[in-house]
Amino acid sequence: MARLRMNQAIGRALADAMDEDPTVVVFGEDVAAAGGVFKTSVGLLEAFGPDRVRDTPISEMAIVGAAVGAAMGGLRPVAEIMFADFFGVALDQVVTQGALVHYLTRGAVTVPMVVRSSVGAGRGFAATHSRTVEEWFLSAPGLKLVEVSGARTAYGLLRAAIREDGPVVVLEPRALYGSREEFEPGEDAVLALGRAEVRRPGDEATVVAVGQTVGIADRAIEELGASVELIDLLSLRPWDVDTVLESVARTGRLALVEEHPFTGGWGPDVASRVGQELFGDLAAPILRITAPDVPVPFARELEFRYLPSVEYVASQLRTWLDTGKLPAPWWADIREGV
Amino acid sequence: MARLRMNQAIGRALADAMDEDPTVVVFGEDVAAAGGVFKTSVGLLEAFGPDRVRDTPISEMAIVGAAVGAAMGGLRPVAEIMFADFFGVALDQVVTQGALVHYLTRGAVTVPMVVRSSVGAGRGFAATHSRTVEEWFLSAPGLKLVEVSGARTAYGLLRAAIREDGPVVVLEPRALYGSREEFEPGEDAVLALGRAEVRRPGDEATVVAVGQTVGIADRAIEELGASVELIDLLSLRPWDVDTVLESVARTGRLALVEEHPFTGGWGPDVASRVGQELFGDLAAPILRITAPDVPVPFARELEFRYLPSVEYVASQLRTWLDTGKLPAPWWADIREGV
Amino acid sequence: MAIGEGPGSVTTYDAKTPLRRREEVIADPRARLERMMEIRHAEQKIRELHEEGLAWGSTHSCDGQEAVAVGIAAAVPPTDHVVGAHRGHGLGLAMGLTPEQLLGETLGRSVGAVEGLGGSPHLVETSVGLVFTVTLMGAGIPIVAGLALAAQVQGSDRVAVAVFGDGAVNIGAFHEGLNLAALWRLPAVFIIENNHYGEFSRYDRTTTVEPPARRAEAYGLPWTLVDGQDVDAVIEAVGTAVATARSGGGPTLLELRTYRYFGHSRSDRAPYRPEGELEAWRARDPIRILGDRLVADGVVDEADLAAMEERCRERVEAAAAHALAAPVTDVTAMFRHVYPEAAP
Amino acid sequence: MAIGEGPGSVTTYDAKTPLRRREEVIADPRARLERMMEIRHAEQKIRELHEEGLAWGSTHSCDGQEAVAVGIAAAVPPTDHVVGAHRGHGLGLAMGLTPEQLLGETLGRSVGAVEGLGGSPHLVETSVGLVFTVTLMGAGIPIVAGLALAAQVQGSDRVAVAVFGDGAVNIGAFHEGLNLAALWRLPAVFIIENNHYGEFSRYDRTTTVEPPARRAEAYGLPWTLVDGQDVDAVIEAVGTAVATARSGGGPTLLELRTYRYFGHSRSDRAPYRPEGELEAWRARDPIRILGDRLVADGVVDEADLAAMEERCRERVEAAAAHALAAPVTDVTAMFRHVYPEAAP
Ligand SMILES: Cc1ncc(C[n+]2csc(CCOP(=O)(O)OP(=O)(O)O)c2C)c(N)n1
Ligand SMILES: Cc1ncc(C[n+]2csc(CCOP(=O)(O)OP(=O)(O)O)c2C)c(N)n1
Ligand SMILES: [Mg+2]
Ligand SMILES: [Mg+2]
Repeated sequence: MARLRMNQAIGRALADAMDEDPTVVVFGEDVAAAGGVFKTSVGLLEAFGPDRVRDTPISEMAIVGAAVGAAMGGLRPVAEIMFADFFGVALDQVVTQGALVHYLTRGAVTVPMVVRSSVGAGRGFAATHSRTVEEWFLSAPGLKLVEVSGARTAYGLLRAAIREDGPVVVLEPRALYGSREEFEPGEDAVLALGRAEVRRPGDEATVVAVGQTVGIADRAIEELGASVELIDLLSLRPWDVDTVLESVARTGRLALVEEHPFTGGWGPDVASRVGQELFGDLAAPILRITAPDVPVPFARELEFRYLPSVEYVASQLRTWLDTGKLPAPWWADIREGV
Repeated sequence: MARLRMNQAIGRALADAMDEDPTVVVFGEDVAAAGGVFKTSVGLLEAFGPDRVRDTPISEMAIVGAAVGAAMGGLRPVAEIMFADFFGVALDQVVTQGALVHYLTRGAVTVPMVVRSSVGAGRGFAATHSRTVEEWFLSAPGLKLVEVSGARTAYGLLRAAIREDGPVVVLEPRALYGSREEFEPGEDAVLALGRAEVRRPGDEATVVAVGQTVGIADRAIEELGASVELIDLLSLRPWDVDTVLESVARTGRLALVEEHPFTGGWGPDVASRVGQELFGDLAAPILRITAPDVPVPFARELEFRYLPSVEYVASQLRTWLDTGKLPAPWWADIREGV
Repeated sequence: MAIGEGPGSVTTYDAKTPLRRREEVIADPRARLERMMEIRHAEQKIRELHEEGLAWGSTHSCDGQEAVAVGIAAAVPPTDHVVGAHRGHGLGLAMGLTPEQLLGETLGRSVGAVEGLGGSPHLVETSVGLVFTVTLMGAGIPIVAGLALAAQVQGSDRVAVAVFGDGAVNIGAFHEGLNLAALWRLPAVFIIENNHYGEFSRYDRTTTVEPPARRAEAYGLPWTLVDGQDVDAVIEAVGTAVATARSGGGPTLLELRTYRYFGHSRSDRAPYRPEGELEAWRARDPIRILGDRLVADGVVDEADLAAMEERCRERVEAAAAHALAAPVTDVTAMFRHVYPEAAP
Repeated sequence: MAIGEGPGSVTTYDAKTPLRRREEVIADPRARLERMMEIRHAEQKIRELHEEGLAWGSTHSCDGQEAVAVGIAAAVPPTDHVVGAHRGHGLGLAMGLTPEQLLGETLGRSVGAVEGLGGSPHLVETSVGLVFTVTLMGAGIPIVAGLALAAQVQGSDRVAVAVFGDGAVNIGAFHEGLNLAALWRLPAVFIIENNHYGEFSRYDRTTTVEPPARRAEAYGLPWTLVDGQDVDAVIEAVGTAVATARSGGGPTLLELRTYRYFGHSRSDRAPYRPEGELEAWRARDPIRILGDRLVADGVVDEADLAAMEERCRERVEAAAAHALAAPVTDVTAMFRHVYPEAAP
């Protein structure tokens, strides 16, 4: 068993994959000599040499484009985009190029690339460096999308993503890089893409969470003391419809805990699908606990108010469980968006 | 009254806005000398001169970035991105720069820019030039997003967008550029952002559609002969929650007709919100009639199969109205995504 | 190797045909001349199919640019990787695609290069190294850097080649891709096919340096301006750049000057061209230049030329008939190859 | 005019202070020296606030680069428009922001330049022309082209200035923005603040031309390499470029060579720097260079220098005390200015 920080687990996954498969290469801004700005690739340059571990210029389009091409050419590149907000300059290479190559070559060319990126608020990086922009990828045919929730899932999903023959975007909540988890790295720790995990069983309600909200939801449920099932969605495209439906069919209630603002993100797809499939079988409306529809603010107090906190999630869940009605969000009385 | 094609209505809106306000400028690839590849700016160069109507290099980032800066500097630029798929190289300038300037300057700077772009399938432009990528913008605080559905709404929303003091993205279904509509351009034709329009009244169900699916849904309802209310959403961010809720509360049923693949797009937000607000009041599950989760295919027969057709929408609505259950989509028996 | 391992397209012609056709072009100047004629005929046929309402959608003809296509195909071995752009009918045929593959794609038929799923701007044939075609301006440039990176890491002597238009030199991907390729000294060749126009804008109305290839200096790269109407000049320049890349000398930026005789796409009558410009370029027609040269050198005579033309006409007509008789692509095809098949 | 019309930040210091501070820097070399000292003190204070756990989040110090900031502020009139980048404490103070505005922003207080909503990388003060600060590499370059376009269309003689790091020269927006600005001959100045490093990479390990400013030639633009440690050299070069832009001569690309004494951000101890490099640059400290010059010229004496240092120390301490005493930004602030207020 190893007790690793999430950034160490990512480095370990990269090293194990590179050990296993000589076609795995890693590149991105300051990932080589410095081991990554979040220390997710420490030691790789020394272990695998400058051919397979490379620092790039600040050129996100070139980074992703080179990953697409390298994958077409027979490597399994793992490229890093430091902050997911930066996909705003490189989205084309992910969704319009990389994700479509296999389709537009009728299967003659595969693109086994992984693009890792950090997401989310909680570290004081402010409005342009704190979003979780999953909706930019959610609808992209040909692409898979996962978001990890700690050291173990970061290891397991990254290794699975590297083995995948198509392009995968791996989102890593940057607030969790320093958090530790005990697990045994190696073959048995490799997870399957497309599968959710039940993190705690329960029968009064089902909570689905993603990324850093998994831990928040877990603590909130703990605090609540109710029998609530917690599902870590892990894969956002495709998401594990079966696991979620099975759980909600049993509990009769669904709440989502999302870091994303109320509009958009992964939540509406899950809520709308479950609402369709379990129409008439739900005991309460689907509760979405989200951030407000505003840019991520810098000031610490504001940023942690913006993010759903343990207390807020617990209080939302409590009202909803007690009344069967949707509680108002904390910002309901503040005139929004002005 | 004028009977204009949608592209002419757009040109007319631009001309009227430029007449009214000398700070309105227009630029983009081949919008000046050639009048736009979709002929949406014919005659503007001649009427308003090369200072206010400019051709740009093929540089989408510079086009949107220059619009952001020009708006900050006191103009009201209307920039064109020829195909919305190209936002994949320029999204940063829209959502991470332009949309956040007002917030990050605490109101000291405004960005009254409009970015127009064509969207959608049905013209044989294939996988990389046919998406409606509304989800790239839906969750962007600071941004407004509209999608027009014909000559009249194209005129009315574009004029409103140009008057708006914040950034607005205007999506234009390119399949409709040649379609005609009779209306009176001018002050009374200016529409309000954020408002949906009821296109036909009804009491058995509410259908919400956007862009080219409005006309498709309209003909499908006609064919069906049922009393179905049709709402043209028009604004996607913010969308008109009140109008939709009022209608669905009355009819008890909601169906969405979306050009977008099932995963993502504007539909899940609407479905999930209505499901929350009208929990327990719906007579049937919310029906989403969408395209399948695949890239837009080129072959004509396939592209028109991909798009929800009048017949398909009518048949889906009929089954749903008759049975109160969700009909399977046409591709249900085809192994998807392989 | 990821390329060529997939199941490939279902076609009725022989899977080895493209490679054979490519080898002809590499080996024989007469085959090059004939291929240029074939391209011209195919473009003419595509226009007819559109006029008759049989074809539809996006298409971009390259009449006048045949020497660029054939010169590249002759100078680059089929084991190298090429990524083309939207105006790719000529490059496709030159690299070895059959007229059936091109016309089938144009018509959305199952015999198309990519089963009619991509349309004629998306030609691909991995057996001859045409591994992708990119329709967003310049997006292929970083991808080619990546293909070259793969070769470099693998220790392969494969070279990767990007072909793109003059309009692509002002897009961010051009800048980022060239800088990265230069920095890592990747085995790549970048080819600007300067046909003088973007959609409706002359390149010098959008580009601030003359010639555009001079931008290579911003990345410390060598560049050459080449007569794109002379297939032998193209072969020479491309061959040199490919050899440099293969021997570890890093990338080159080439600019091949050429001209498109027709509009950007079907609806464009090209009113923006200055008077006389088209005629001046037609006077330097690439097919005529090579034809005259081969006649002068005694390699062919006028009767040979006429026979070549006739063969091309017949080949293209037969391909059109074949493609039109082929089944429309099945609806289920749009669900295939979205994701690679999971290993069994 | 969109800029300056908004309601503006709520601050307790006088709204005219930034402009007055800017005018001092423009008018008086002693004020420039003192401002450089103030910047150095402010950076030191910010480090302390972080060490004490009072400040948090993203911040980038510019110790060593003060002459760039102050030189630009002195050469550009406050009516021109400047867009800065993430390492902007120095540029902000130089342009006229008060230490309270900077420290308040760093601390997330209501007295911050943007009410603590943006953090110290997002300084803005429209009254002195610092109209935006961009934290994505190079994204400000096309925006500055747009600001210059506005001036050109309005027939105003305003100039727009972009300040960005050496790391931004490899991003697509640099390429597209410079080409557009050159093409339209926009009244803009583009300034590379070359402090020799991106985050942890020396610029010559990522950039394929030396000096990076030579890339101007790819757009037919003039360029100059400037000693960024000498405030007078900066003023001279920036002043010339601004005058050229103002008189219709189009954009210039300037590269100001400088050096950051500390790491990229707080956690970075800069182990990647070759031995002796920091010391060599410290020997050319910009504050010392100007101080020595003013002493040599008899403009100030050693006592004046000591008094200046003391005033700066006091001013920064007072600002910190004031900012710490100011209220934490109210939660409702995050809901304001997301959209402009609708006209009443
Ligand atoms: C990023 C992007 N912007 C715009 C377009 C639309 N577009 C398609 S072809 C074309 C002109 C291309 O000109 P050039 O690169 O010279 O190629 P040519 O058509 O002359 O072969 C444009 C602007 C595009 N496909 N991608
Ligand atoms: C598009 C983009 N890519 C990456 C980053 C992350 N990043 C922030 S600062 C920085 C280094 C910038 O170096 P330089 O431009 O030289 O400015 P300096 O920090 O030296 O002032 C990087 C890579 C970013 N903010 N934006
Ligand atoms: Mg061209
Ligand atoms: Mg730097």
